[in-house]
Amino acid sequence: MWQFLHKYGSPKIFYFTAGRWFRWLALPSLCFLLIGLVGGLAFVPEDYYQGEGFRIIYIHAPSAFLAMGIYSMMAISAVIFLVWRIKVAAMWICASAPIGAWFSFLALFTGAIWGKPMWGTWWIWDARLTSALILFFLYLGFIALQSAITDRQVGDKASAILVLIGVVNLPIIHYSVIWWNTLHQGPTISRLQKPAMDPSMVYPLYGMIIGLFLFYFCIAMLRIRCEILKREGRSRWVEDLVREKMARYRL
Amino acid sequence: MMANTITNFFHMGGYGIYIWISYAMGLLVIALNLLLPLWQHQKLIKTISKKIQQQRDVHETYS
Amino acid sequence: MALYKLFHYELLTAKRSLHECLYPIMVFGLIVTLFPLSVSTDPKTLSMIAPGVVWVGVLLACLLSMDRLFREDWESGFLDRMLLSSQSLSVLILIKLLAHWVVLGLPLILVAPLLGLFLHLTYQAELALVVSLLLGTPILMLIGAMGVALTLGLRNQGLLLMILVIPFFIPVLIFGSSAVGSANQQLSVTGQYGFLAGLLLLSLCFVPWTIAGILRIGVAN
Amino acid sequence: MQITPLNQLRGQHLEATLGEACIFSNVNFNLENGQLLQVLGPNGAGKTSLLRLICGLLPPTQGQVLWGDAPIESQREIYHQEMTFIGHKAGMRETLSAVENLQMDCALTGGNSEAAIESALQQLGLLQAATILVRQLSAGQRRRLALCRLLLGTAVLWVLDEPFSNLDKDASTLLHGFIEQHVQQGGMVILTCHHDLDFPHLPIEYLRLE
Repeated sequence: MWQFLHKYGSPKIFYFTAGRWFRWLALPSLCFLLIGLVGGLAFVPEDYYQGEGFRIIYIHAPSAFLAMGIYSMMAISAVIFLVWRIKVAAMWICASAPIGAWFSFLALFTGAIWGKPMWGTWWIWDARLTSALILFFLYLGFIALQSAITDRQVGDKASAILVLIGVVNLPIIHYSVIWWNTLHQGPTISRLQKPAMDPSMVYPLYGMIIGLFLFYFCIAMLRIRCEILKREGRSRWVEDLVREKMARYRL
Repeated sequence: MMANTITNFFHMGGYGIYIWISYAMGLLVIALNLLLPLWQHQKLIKTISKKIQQQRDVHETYS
Repeated sequence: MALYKLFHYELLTAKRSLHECLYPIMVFGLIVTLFPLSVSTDPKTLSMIAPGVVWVGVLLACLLSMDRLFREDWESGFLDRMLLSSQSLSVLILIKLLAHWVVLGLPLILVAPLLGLFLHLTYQAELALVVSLLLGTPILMLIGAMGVALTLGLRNQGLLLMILVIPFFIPVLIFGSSAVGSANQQLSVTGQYGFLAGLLLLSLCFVPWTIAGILRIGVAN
Repeated sequence: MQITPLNQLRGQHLEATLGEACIFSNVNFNLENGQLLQVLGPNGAGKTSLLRLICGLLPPTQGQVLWGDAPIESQREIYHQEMTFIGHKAGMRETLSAVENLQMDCALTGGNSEAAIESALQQLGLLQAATILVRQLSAGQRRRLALCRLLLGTAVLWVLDEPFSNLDKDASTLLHGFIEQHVQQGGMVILTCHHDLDFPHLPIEYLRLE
């Protein structure tokens, strides 16, 4: 396992493997997304309570789930980076942060839109929506620190530690928000919980979740390639690569 | 028959506007996330190649 | 013995510039006086929003006073001596935070009941306010100190500190203000105290060690 | 000042980067008791970073610093007990007086003796300025106060970053004497300096950074 980590750990090799993984994962993620989207929109019968409006769940729930998943993956790679000093793990963290921010924004946006037809207001202080909002601020805070520290060496370690602090605090925030919600909201059934769905409604949901996770991996690969170019801009192999690209481009 | 299934598909029992806005935002986020890194990758390649170009010119003028 | 002397000198340094420890109180007072002016002055609504107002005031006052924690030591080079002392770094940081809490946290807690009167808090609520602040402000200061260590020496450190740290204040704010709120309505508050005490213990044992780790990675260069 | 038996400080192919630029790489040195190491190099060659790296303030991107035979990261408390670092900045609290600052230094390094502080201040001629706040001291006096710390501890290794900067005539001769005495008694000194030092009967090693 050790050589494997270090072999892939060097940015030079990882640049090309990332390209291969992107090409390899792009197709499956596209078809899973299609299954989820088309299934959710066309083939699933309408919900008894909410009519057609519930179809927004096929965008809202997977993206909220993905935002949470990305943060925990960032925490895992932060541990890998701090313990084994693998530079690619640091690049993985700062590559996946913007993606996580985008998808938690999407979860908030669709959650708000879903509120309008169902409860008549654009924003409801529901437990899951509020913790999604706080997760969004965590992502923004992370990106702010990441871009504020110019020294790459210190910046990576500081952001890895910030991710670990965040991951320790996330469950605390999540459960205190749920506790706070039951205090103020009273025992209304929170429609945003995944409502009990019969199997025919569920398969597009899983399709979307798997599709989005695969999509996240593809985009993380792309962003890591940009990170590697940004950081290794001066090294020899990058110049050769660019020279070769320039030559081919001129042809 | 075909026509009204299309219209009610878009009408979505009165909630059409909300569903399509959220799906449109979903597709927008996915497209943006796909295009931004590709565009940034090209930009990085261009800046590095411009830098190599300058180094080559400087090298030629002096040697 | 050496640790006690260190604590003594920390307090002495703060005593030499004692007027600085009034700033958080003034900020806290100003924030609290804003709300009756902007929301409404009738006692019922005021006492309803009072817990949140007081707690947000304390939270912001603590955050604004955190900036001073490592700044002089970092600029004067004293932080390097702390890093190179043969005492363990997390104990030194704990002492520094304790001194910082005593100098800046306690005055806030003493002033809070007075400002609670502005917002028509009942007697039990004032008591609950003091107890929840006694448990809550150390947590705020510990988490704030982590943010300060992460953003040491960066440009516009104050703003960055707020962006990083306020999400982590939310559990403390929730349980603190609900403690005062339910005391205001004569409900039992032991649950909220329990949670705040638990958070305090959790952060007391993890945060100094984390701050030592953060300072060790060369943030201060 | 009792000198513990055979200490050894070794640096093995050290490399440090600040931001993107790699300041120096593959730097090796070896220092034993009774030796003086002078780090030479133009401005910006990374002399200060090397000293900070040796003290453990700056983590190296490659290589390691060994005290005895273990890296310094694994024996921080022991290593810092044996070492004193005086950087560019005096590292004194502005709102404390000279004596209080030195007492705080004793608290930090574990030693505590009033007599040592008295004699240190006296030797460096700061006795009459002992109770004034550091804020009101001149830059030279602050430098002298920083140098007092050398006399307080029982550290074997002195790491001095341009100790002779803004010191007046007799302060530099004083410092000159302290260093000579320390090295002759088996201590170890690493320092950076712009003008070349004349220690006639001391073995000086030079470490050049391009």
